[in-house]
Amino acid sequence: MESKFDVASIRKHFPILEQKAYGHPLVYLDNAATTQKPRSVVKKIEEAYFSHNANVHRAVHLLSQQATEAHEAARVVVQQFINAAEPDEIVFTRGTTESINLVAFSFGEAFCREGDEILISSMEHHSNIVPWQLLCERKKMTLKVIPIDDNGCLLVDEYEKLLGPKVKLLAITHVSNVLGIENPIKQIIEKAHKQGVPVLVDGAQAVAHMPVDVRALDADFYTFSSHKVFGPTGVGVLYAKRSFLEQMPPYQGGGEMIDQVHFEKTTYNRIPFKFEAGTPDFIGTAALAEALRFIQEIGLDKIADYEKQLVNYALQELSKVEGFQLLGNIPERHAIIPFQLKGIHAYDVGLLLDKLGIAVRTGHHCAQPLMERLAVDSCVRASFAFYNTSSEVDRLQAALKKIYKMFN
Amino acid sequence: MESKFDVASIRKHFPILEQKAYGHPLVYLDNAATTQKPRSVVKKIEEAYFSHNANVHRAVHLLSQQATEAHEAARVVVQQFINAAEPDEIVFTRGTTESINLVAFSFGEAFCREGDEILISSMEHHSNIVPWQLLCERKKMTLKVIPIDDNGCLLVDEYEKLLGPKVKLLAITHVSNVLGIENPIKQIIEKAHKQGVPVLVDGAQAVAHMPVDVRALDADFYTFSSHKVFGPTGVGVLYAKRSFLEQMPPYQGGGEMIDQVHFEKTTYNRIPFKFEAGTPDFIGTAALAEALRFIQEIGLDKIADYEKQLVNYALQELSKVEGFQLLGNIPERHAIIPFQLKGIHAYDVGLLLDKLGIAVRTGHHCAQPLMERLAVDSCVRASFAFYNTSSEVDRLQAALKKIYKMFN
Amino acid sequence: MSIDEVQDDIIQAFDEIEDWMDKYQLLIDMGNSLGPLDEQYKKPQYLIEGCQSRVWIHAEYKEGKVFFEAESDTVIVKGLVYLLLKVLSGRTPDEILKTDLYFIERIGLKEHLSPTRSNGFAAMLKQIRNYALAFKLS
Amino acid sequence: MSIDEVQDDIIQAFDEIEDWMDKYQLLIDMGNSLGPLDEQYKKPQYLIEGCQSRVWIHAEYKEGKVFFEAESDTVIVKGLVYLLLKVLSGRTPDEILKTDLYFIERIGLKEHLSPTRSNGFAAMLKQIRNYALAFKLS
Ligand SMILES: Cc1ncc(COP(=O)(O)O)c(C=O)c1O
Ligand SMILES: Cc1ncc(COP(=O)(O)O)c(C=O)c1O
Repeated sequence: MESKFDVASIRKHFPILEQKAYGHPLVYLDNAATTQKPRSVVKKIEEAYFSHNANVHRAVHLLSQQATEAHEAARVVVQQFINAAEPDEIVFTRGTTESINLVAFSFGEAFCREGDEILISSMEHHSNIVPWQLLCERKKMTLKVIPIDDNGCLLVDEYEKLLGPKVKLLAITHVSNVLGIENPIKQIIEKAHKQGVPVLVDGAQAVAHMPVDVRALDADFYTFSSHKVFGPTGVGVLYAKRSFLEQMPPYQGGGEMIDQVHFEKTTYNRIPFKFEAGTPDFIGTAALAEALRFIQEIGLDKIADYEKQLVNYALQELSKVEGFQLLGNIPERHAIIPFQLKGIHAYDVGLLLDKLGIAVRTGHHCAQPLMERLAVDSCVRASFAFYNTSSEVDRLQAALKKIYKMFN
Repeated sequence: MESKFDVASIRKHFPILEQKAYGHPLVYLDNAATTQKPRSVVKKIEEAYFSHNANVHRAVHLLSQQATEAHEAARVVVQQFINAAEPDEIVFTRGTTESINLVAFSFGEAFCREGDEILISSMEHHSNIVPWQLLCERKKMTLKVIPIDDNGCLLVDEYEKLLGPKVKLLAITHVSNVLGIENPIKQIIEKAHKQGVPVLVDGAQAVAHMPVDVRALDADFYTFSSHKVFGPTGVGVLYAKRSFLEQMPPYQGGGEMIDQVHFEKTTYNRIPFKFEAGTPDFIGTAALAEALRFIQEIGLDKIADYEKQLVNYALQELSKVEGFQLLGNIPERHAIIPFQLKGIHAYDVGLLLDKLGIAVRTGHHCAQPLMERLAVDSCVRASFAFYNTSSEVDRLQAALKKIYKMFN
Repeated sequence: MSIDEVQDDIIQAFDEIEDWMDKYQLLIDMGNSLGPLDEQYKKPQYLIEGCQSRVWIHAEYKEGKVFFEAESDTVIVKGLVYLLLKVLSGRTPDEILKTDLYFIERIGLKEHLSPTRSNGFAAMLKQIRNYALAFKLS
Repeated sequence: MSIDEVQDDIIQAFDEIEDWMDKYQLLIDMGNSLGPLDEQYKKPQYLIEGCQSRVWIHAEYKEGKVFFEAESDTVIVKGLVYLLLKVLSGRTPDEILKTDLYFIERIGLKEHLSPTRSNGFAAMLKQIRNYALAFKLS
């Protein structure tokens, strides 16, 4: 199955995949939590620190010029990666969580008042729930939740009913971090826009697995985390349409985000800098750009194809394991397989998989409301990236068979 | 003068110091903006990515255990570095700026109301001004400013007069990023505490240059940035006394900072996690710990001594340059020399120094109100670290002489 | 048997097993053999909430000795609980408080004591000590 | 002289100088020779605020040609301004708009055109083009 996609040579770029865990070759299937880094990304970090590490913007010296250019070039790489209209629409943050908090605060300040509503869905990650709860508490607003069916699919009819005149923003995930379901974001946005409601898309689980075009989607806000797309920790992206960024007040105050500071009156820098208070993680942004270049060179289309095959193969093989119970019956999954082994606690499964060298995640996956809705306490999540292989799937299958026997 | 302090062998740990700029060996004197990294810090980053990169907390697998242990061990290193009472009092942020914004928001929510006052000083960095302006605007409070004298020294009498009953917090820098003045923080805090006013200390310019003991100072909050203390970009520290962290509401919402999430009611994790929403920069924290270990091994006392000698030597040598005008006449400076060359714009001086391989900063140094108070538009700032040498000072002196001639 | 004799017995039982999975098999079997906790004790006040699993523990003080009963929702944690109770249940508060639980490390399960582990086992151990201290002072 | 002839002259003048500092000496001398701007034009509406330095520029349209006067608070930027006006002042809007200002790169001052430079020079160049466009359309 790996004919067109040379996964063996791709894996060579990821030194960690050669690790062993408890004597077994590591099988890393916790990619939805964080992804591994190609050598070139780490090399970029080293190179940046040792050849042009200097604080960016406003300095006259060479190192700072070079650092600034690398940092701003990274913005252009991100812009092109998601096809934003201009680099000014890319705000660098600390991660998806901070991106969403930024919007919850600044959009909230600009556009929301008592009695208004924010709409989210039942399948959101805590990072796309709690910031809105905090906003709603602060402003005495109401958080409304689009329900899902027993398989985890969004109930589109209910969604349309909830799109009332009080809704100020819809915040929804592109791909569920538990189920791997892709929401029909384009249609969802179309419907929201018909009612004049802007949409924030949480793309944390999407960008590593498929081409994303924020203009084709017509998303008003789109967020993702560098560490989930083969880039470094500590960096995130907020895409927002220029008009929103211009109308929204700043989030944090400090260096970089100002134009003039006086004790009587302070004026702010132009976008995107208005939203980037303090020294940015300019090494991290350059390394993120390198990660995006790396996967673009492989091709997001090819990655999506390969992962689809791999996940389908995994579903087929895992369904042969006695006691294997898939969460949610949906036609297509993006790189994520959530399951339980009948009668065995997910924690026990995860622990024993670990002892067999296989890293998965267990628990509620930062999506407690979704777990409640699906009436499960916890589940095992195997999540894939393009460097995973069918023989790793075979290892997982064999391990699950073994574990099932240990308990039965 | 470098007898006891082996700067030559210290420099070997910093590969970037071997760089050339425009054909000249690089003289990096922009350390107040950001510091260079020893090899061990960058190696730690590489090692972490290639041997135990996995999302921290809550996972059962080996890699995640190792990453979590490294991340939490870093918290202990930071705790010990500033002598905090317990690791739970260390909150990891994105930088000093974010640390201050966090306090401005969460302390503000918990303790401030209309009509209250926040006290800062005239010598603050924008990052310790604008967050308080934003708070005061949001809550209809007043920002009061402790004046300074013509040399930039805090007017202690005026300070005491301003410590009225409406003051809810004093936020003040430990060391000025323009003048290198160290404020008498211990006495300042004592006076504030007598009035029941808690104090936030901006330690961004202190921690790389002297031993800091938050308990000896009795600081309620203390903040600094990793990148200014030889650690990676993208990480910052907020120290706060347990009682404040416990009383303050969360700042950002999302993964990690929650206990239970329900659409009706969400409960928060214990401190410090309550303030750490989203995936932390767990690679960055481990690398910061390595940086702190590195300088602790050399010894902050020794570093302080060496830098004092170096700065005094520089002041002596630079005063021999025709047209050299030092900003502020103070007895002691921490690693920072702000100056002008008579009749020459600071930008021109900085630009030509750059062409001679010497990196300094020019401009308002993110402290416009201070510059206004001192009645200067801009100045040149040469800022030192323990890897700078007296022969670099000589290079600076020669370059300034040359530049002065070019204009006269 | 003294506490340390019980510990040594456990160490020996695990030492005889070479393969990791077989050790865990033993732990699972022990977990499965742990009787269910009386429903009256499956209440919030007896609960130790780990992030990944839950443990309920109840203690009784009889004739100078502390008797524990416990349960968990995961079998592996139940196995750990089984071992712990075997060593500590029916001991005096002083014995419990001064015991060095070396067996956990020796059988290779030290990782479960890490505070970054989230299975509630470390918290349970702390709770056992708290009970012992409370009874001692009562 | 055509625009390009002026550019070539400048290039030649700088080419004859080997040392970087001597090139900057020439720029400084040029900057110092730039006459002061009439005080009436040192007003906010003529100001281009760079982060590090400020430039004031004023344009006049006479007999189909655009005449610029400018000043900066830093001598090196004044030197750059001097060169720019030498090339572009007194030209028709069309000439200004279609000129390829290759001389800046050729004399090694391209870095000043970088948008990440904050001396206001790149913004000033844009402003010159804006003036030309406005006069052309007027
Ligand atoms: C005194 C002072 N405070 C705050 C800051 C802001 O630090 P950062 O940009 O790392 O958030 C700086 C550095 O620029 C500083 O010198
Ligand atoms: C769908 C989704 N949203 C948001 C987040 C939060 O991302 P981060 O922790 O990088 O801020 C995650 C990852 O955990 C996620 O999967």
